[in-house]
Amino acid sequence: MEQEKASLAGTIVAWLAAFVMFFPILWMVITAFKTEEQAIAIPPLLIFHPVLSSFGAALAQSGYIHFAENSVIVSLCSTALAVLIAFPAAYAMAFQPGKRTQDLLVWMLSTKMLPPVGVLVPIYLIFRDTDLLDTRTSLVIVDALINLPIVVWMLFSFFRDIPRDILEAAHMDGVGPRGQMIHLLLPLAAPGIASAALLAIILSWNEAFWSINLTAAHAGTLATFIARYSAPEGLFWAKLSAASVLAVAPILIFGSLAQRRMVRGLTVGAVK
Amino acid sequence: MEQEKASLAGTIVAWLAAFVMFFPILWMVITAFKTEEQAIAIPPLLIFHPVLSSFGAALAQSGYIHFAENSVIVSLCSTALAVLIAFPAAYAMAFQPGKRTQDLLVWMLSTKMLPPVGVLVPIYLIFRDTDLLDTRTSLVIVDALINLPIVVWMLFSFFRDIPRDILEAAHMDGVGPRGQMIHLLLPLAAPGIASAALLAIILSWNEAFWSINLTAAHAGTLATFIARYSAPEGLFWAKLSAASVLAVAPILIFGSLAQRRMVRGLTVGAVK
Amino acid sequence: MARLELRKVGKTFNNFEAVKSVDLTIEDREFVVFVGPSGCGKTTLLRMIAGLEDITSGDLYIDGERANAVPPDKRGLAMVFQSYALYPHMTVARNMGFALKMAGVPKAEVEEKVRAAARILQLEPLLDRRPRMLSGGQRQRVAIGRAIVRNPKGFLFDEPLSNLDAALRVQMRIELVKLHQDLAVTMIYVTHDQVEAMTMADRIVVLNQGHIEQVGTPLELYHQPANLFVAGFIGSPKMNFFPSRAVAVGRGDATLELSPNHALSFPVPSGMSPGALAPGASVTLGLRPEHLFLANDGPLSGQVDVVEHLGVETLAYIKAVNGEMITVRADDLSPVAAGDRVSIALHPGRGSLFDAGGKAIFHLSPA
Amino acid sequence: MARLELRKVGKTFNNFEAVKSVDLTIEDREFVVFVGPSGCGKTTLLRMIAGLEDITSGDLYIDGERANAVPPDKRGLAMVFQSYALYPHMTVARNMGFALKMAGVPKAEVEEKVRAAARILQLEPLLDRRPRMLSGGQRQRVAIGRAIVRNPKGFLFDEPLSNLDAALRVQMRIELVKLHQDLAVTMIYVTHDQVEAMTMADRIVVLNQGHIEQVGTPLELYHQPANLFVAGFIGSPKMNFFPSRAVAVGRGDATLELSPNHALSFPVPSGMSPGALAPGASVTLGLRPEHLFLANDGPLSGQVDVVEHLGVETLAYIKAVNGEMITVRADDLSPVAAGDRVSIALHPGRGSLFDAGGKAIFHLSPA
Repeated sequence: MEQEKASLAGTIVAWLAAFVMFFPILWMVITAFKTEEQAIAIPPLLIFHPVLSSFGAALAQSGYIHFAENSVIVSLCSTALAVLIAFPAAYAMAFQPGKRTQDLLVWMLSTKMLPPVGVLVPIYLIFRDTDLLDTRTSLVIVDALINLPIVVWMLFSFFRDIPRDILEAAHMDGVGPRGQMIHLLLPLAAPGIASAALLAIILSWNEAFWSINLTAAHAGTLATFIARYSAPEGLFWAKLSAASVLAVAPILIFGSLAQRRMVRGLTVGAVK
Repeated sequence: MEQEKASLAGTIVAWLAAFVMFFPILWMVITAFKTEEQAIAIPPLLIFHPVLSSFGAALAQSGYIHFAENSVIVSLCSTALAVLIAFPAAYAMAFQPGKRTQDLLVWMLSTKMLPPVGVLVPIYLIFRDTDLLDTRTSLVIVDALINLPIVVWMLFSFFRDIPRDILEAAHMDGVGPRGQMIHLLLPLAAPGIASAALLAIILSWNEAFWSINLTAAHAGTLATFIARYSAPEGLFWAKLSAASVLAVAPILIFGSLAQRRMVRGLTVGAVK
Repeated sequence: MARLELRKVGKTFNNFEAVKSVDLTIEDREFVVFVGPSGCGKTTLLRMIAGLEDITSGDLYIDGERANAVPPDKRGLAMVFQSYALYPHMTVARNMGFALKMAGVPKAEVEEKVRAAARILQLEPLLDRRPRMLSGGQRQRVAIGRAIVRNPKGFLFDEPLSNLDAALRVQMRIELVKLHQDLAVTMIYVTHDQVEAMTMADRIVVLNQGHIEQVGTPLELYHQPANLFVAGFIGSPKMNFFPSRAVAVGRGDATLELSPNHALSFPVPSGMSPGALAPGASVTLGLRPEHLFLANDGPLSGQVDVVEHLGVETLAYIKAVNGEMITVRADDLSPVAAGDRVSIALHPGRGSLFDAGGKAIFHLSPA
Repeated sequence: MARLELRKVGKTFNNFEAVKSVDLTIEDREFVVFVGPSGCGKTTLLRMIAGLEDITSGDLYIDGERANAVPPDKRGLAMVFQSYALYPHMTVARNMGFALKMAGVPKAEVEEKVRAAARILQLEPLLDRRPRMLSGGQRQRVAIGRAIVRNPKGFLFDEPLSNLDAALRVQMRIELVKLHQDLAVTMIYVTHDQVEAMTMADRIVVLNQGHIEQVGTPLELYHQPANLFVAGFIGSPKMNFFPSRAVAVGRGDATLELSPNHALSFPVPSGMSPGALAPGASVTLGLRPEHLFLANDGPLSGQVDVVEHLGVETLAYIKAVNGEMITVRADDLSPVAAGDRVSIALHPGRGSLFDAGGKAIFHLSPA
């Protein structure tokens, strides 16, 4: 009764918040299908005849395919790199924790607390000196490092959910660390690894700051595609919206396919 | 034996990764204490006489204090707003889950999967039309919405760790939902709430994309302070490094004070 | 005063009938134990009485007043949870006084009541501790203390001893029985452990798949189980069941065929109605391990499979000729050993007979 | 063949001595149970034998060879974990065959061995299921099956039944004893439950605070406990302890003063060495509940506090005149009720006497 009333209020708050967060996306998609005149009409038009002209204009201007290709390659490679480094690191921290394991985890996570803008200068200089500016390699490295703490932390959490008894049973069964990793940890933490990888792919795809600052025409991702979008003349809101939709669409589709699996991995844990 | 060797390797990987992530920060701090000539010397100088001139130059150029003040206000207010909304939402989702609770959580988290650049246009238009461009209010709202899914998810996780029995016992004791929130959930989830709030403050402080795009001179945060930094003439790496150190320093100090409590909250859970 | 009446009380979760139309009256000051296997609905029934679950159908009366819609804290009942459900951030004293404080009772009065309850439960030295600094048994006591402080007219216990070790469980169940004698209030106690039910209850309610199988005193259930379920559930080791066929039914005894060519003569009480046992009927003979003894010459025989020495008694698990396992309780000096071929006799005048549907036909009791 | 010898085996964790210089020999094909309260070091000792913990000091010999540095899988021992520790992503068959597969045994041979073990444990219909689809008892069986398949010379069990309910526990402990008879291998079994120890063991090792209190057969421990700890730990309900003073020691009996003005004459075995019991010594008289009975006229008396009816027997908890609680075991027909004033007599020739340090002076056993 009282209990239910209180949580009804909470539920309403949650749905409202979700809607507010979702609203801009909705508006953007709607705007992309308007003409430039409709886009700036006040009050905003809710009923109109959708046109595709803005998409055509956005695609015509710049190499969408090229940017999309960069996005795919960078997000997949950086994720692979991050998982490859994180797997043994998380294994060591979860199953043979030393006195400094907690410190190490804290340190890794605390690098996430640095404003990226704060380390732009040294990173830029390093890549300039190594001739990696405007290459996919630079973005792969940066994105992998950015996501590494999260991936390590997630894998660590999933590994910690695996009962130690199971590894000890394998030990009694004559299975060494390699066998344990391959035959037990990998399959048991698979949902967790998948979640972590999906998250890393999405974060890397959406990463705009480093893409914009470290790349130019050659290695730019879809994030830079929008950022660099400029209309030759006149009104451009509808075209910009269309360009944004084009940049967002692949990861939105990918994300909506993957989200259940990802969120399940995030909220339920590995072996339950 | 074998077991230990395998995890030694993992531990080394973890420490190496942590060092690589930490290295740019180290370089930046060192560079900030160099002269411009030393900063571009090849090979890089490791031994030199530190100078403070770059800091002086960086502080002289633009209103550091003003930007810092904006950063403090925006990150604190946006965090407060996010926690205030998230608390009842997480309460409802954790203790009176409906059929759609899982969907709601998925939806909230999936808004994090959108590239910010994709919704820049509509957000920009909304704030332009409401005359909120270049105000702290706009940044507070945006940062609160950005952090809301994470805060809701963290609070939800912490609440879920609180045994339902305890709330039922309170119910038997004649304590209603308000009393339960105030006397039980608030104190029991306090470490969790603190963790979530600290994380939100840090994320909000470090947020650069929206600050740069939604603010100008008036409401800019320290992230924009660096982004807008420009040297009047000649070499500027050392000065830029100094400006970056100045922007990062407050949150680094705050973060290092708060990190143990935060990571404990993140890794251990609420009531154990 | 707390007299509870359940009239056709039922509970349905998403089309699953957890409790099916339960009729039960619990008298004031009675100690009633709900016992049954997991999933039998005993905890759901308790939670409906507490008010933590809505009652789907039927009526609950507390002291004559319908209580279906009365909120939990207004029913005058206190609950002790299986997990203890102590407030982890409060001291023992604050845990115990929380309900009173919330109800606006003056601080001095709260303190006095907490102190009084702590005295009963010997918790006085622990009043300033946090729950996590207490042992399992101490937490259990605090949970009971928290209930006592509210001065309820009835206590509801949900498997309160299941997290304690064996020795402490024995001790706590004695303390709970004494507490019941001292406080003189109604207590309802849920457990899956038939030993707890037997040792603590004034009356036991045996539940199975959401309905009541039998209600009775511990010794009634032990000596006169209403059906095979109760007979098998109450008592450890289990009652031996011998599926058999009534070959001939006489005035004072009946002949039961346990397996082809293996008949047994079994006494029949004189008061049995003539139609209750017909020749040719499928029946089950139920004999508890203490209704049997090892003898030089008995109607049953087999080879000893396992012998358990418990000090005060010896249990022999014997594989009968037809492959069935028979449990026999012997005294502590019995020289029986695994592998022995033994012969088993029946103590006269003990045992039960059940019909094909599992319902008891009659019980033989010692005079 | 698996004969284990522990010579002064000890284990220290961060300055905490979990196991203190344990000397123990376990013969081939013996069923030995390590029992003790939590924290007594029993699991640590088992894990050292398994090879999952390093041995800090002392030596472990398996079949005469020093095994301290031998890796766990080379010791020829298989372990069954408390949590079962099944591989959750593998079917029952793959769980059981995993060790052999990893060792490179040909597939057909693995399958055959798995099938053979499954037959013993009646797991054949479950071979294709995943662990999560099994009940607790079935998981337990799979864990045992996984151990059997490796054909070890010894089994190590770490509280394997503690996650099962009471009825299943009784059944599984019989099955384990039968398994031991069938396989004829050494088994070491760790438990905190003295009933499991009593019913399953050939020999019981009672551990307390890292050292061995006593090693013996179940009935030795029950009837001749070496000290107060063992006397109190083995047997349920607990042995009654009467702290007293030896007032006079004669040839055939001694006079014990239980409390001022309350003396008791107690028989002394003729074989006792003269110096073992001196007049004036502080001693503790230990009498199990079945060593006492309710009589019209007995040396002890008190008021019945709680009566537990277990069907086959009745336990009376009696508050003695001096405030101590006395437990008396009576038969199932005893008419005793709470509140009765009763008199308690001693069965002659039963009971134990312990000295001031807790060590047993003598035990009286039935002829």
